[in-house]
Amino acid sequence: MLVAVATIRMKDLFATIMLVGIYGLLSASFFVAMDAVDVAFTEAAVGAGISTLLMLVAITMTGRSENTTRHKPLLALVVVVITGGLLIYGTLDMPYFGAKDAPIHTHVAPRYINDSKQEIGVQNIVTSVLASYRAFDTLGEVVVIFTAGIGVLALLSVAHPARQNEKSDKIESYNDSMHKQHLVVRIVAKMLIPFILLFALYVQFHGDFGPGGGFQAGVIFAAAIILYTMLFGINTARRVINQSFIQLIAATGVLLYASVGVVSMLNGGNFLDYNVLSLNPIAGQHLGILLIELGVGCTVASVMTIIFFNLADRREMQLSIKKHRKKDKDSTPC
Amino acid sequence: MLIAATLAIFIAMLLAIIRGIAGPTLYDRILAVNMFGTKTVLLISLLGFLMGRPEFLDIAIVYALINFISVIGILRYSDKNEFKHHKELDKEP
Amino acid sequence: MDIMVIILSGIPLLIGSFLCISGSIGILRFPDFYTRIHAVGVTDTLGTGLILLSLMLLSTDFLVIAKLVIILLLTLLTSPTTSHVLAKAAMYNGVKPVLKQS
Amino acid sequence: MLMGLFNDWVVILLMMIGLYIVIAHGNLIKKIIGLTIFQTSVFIFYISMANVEGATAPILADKVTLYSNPLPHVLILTAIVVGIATTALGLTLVVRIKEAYGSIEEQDIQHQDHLLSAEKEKGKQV
Repeated sequence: MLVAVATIRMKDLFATIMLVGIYGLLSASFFVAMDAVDVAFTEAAVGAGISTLLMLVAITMTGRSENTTRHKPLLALVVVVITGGLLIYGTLDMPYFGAKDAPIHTHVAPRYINDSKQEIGVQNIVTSVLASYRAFDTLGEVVVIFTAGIGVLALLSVAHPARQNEKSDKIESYNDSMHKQHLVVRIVAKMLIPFILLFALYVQFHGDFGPGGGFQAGVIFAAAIILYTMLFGINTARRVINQSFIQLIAATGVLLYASVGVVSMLNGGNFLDYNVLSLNPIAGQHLGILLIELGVGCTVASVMTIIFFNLADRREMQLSIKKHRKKDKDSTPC
Repeated sequence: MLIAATLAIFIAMLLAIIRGIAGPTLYDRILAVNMFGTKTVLLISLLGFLMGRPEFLDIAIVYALINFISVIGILRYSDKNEFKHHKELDKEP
Repeated sequence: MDIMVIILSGIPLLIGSFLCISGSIGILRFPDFYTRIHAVGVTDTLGTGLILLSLMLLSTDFLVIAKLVIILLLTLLTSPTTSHVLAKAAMYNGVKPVLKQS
Repeated sequence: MLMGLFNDWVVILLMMIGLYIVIAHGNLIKKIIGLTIFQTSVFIFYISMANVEGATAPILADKVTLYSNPLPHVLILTAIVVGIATTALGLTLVVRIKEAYGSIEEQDIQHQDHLLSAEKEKGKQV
């Protein structure tokens, strides 16, 4: 089923990225077939949408063709084949696919499946494990995402020249945003964006009962903002959503997450132990999970937006620099 | 009946992949991706019905949305004019 | 009653799957981009609509029907839009249709 | 009954493809794509481990008693989002490299580095 995409070795990077998009869709439907609904949700939003877009923006900046030279393909092939052979030899000891008595199903999983109803009271076991049993782990993941956002910011942020020549900038953004040529898309997108935002909120708060939660909601939210940015130009989007505001929200998400833990410590429990947040342990768990998912959603959405904004900004800057250079070149000969 | 429909969609997806790999122009590939996304939406809703848990339609909604966004994005960042622009500029010393 | 529902839902399901397959054969066999976009755009929208309709007939829960309606509306909204944009972009960037040789 | 291991083999195949791209291709973006494929193969490995025959998704319902294992789902869920964040970081690095060197081919970059260090050596000798 998945071998079909084994041919991602084209020379044209653009075609490769199309294939990566198809690949994301395929693996997400594989996850649905494997009953991993939450994972499929995330992969749908991330693998098919955001990662394809980010790679595209990067490619518009770096050029799309690839050199034909491959260094030492034979050596690489030998290394890869040896590794694969060893791994296949290793799989011979693995439990068969779908076996009920595999070691992975006998340690903590039964506890999660059987007791989470009484202990947490949330229908979706994935959410309860994510936000309650393994909350500390998830805090680490959120911090990693936050750090990646900071890294992108440090590497790419442009010291806005836009402030000085606001007017010419406006004209450029007007030209840039496909104003005249794509009327249909813009109107359809205008209809869709509020719906997408609403749906993201639904996913955020529905995570207790069905597939969903902070990570997915954050990504969908960011996707809506990205759609807006693509259609109306980066400068318009920046006027709507301020950069420092997003940075504030990203930090607030992480802080919210951590402070829930601190509050539960102050109330006499362990770090991130929600039972003490309220008189009734189940209500406390609900409150804690809600707050934490909110923090996760804020951080993920704003970090994705930051990454996209900075990439798009950088691209805009390169384009304008090139335009200026071209103008200079044109003007010097005559 | 549902199984037959699922199989049909599966075949359609395979054909779309072939077009996506072989497509002579860029737009053929984008078309293939778009069609693939639509088929995936259908496949997921059918799978949900087959497994008897139709709550999974949320995922199909996300797909429909994300598919639209990514196709628009691909078109937005692949306008050939820009590439031409790049190439001209790259030729200049 | 039950068998009625099954038959009623089966008809659009089968037509829808037939349309999907024919559309994908179209994307493979047609000679140039614009005919391909025709094959995909038309059959995809109609096939999706029919299959979702039959699923609606099969389901009993109100929430499920509501979600199916949402998906249907979304596809009806987005699929023609993407076809339109694709065709426009292709035309703009000089992909020529294959005309009849005379 | 070796069909039971088919999933693992597909995973290994994907992994090999990813590794080959990372090693053999000079283009940095291609390398990142290779890393993504590698990553996805690990995801698929985890998820197919979590599957139990005849089970449904881990959302509690009344009639269902057999669920697939929720723990790998949690791990992979977070790993996907972290993965896209790190991929974005890698892409930004590539963009900066392109700005600094004017190329994203590994050989060109190394060549330029060699030239630079040779020039420095010369400067020291003088």
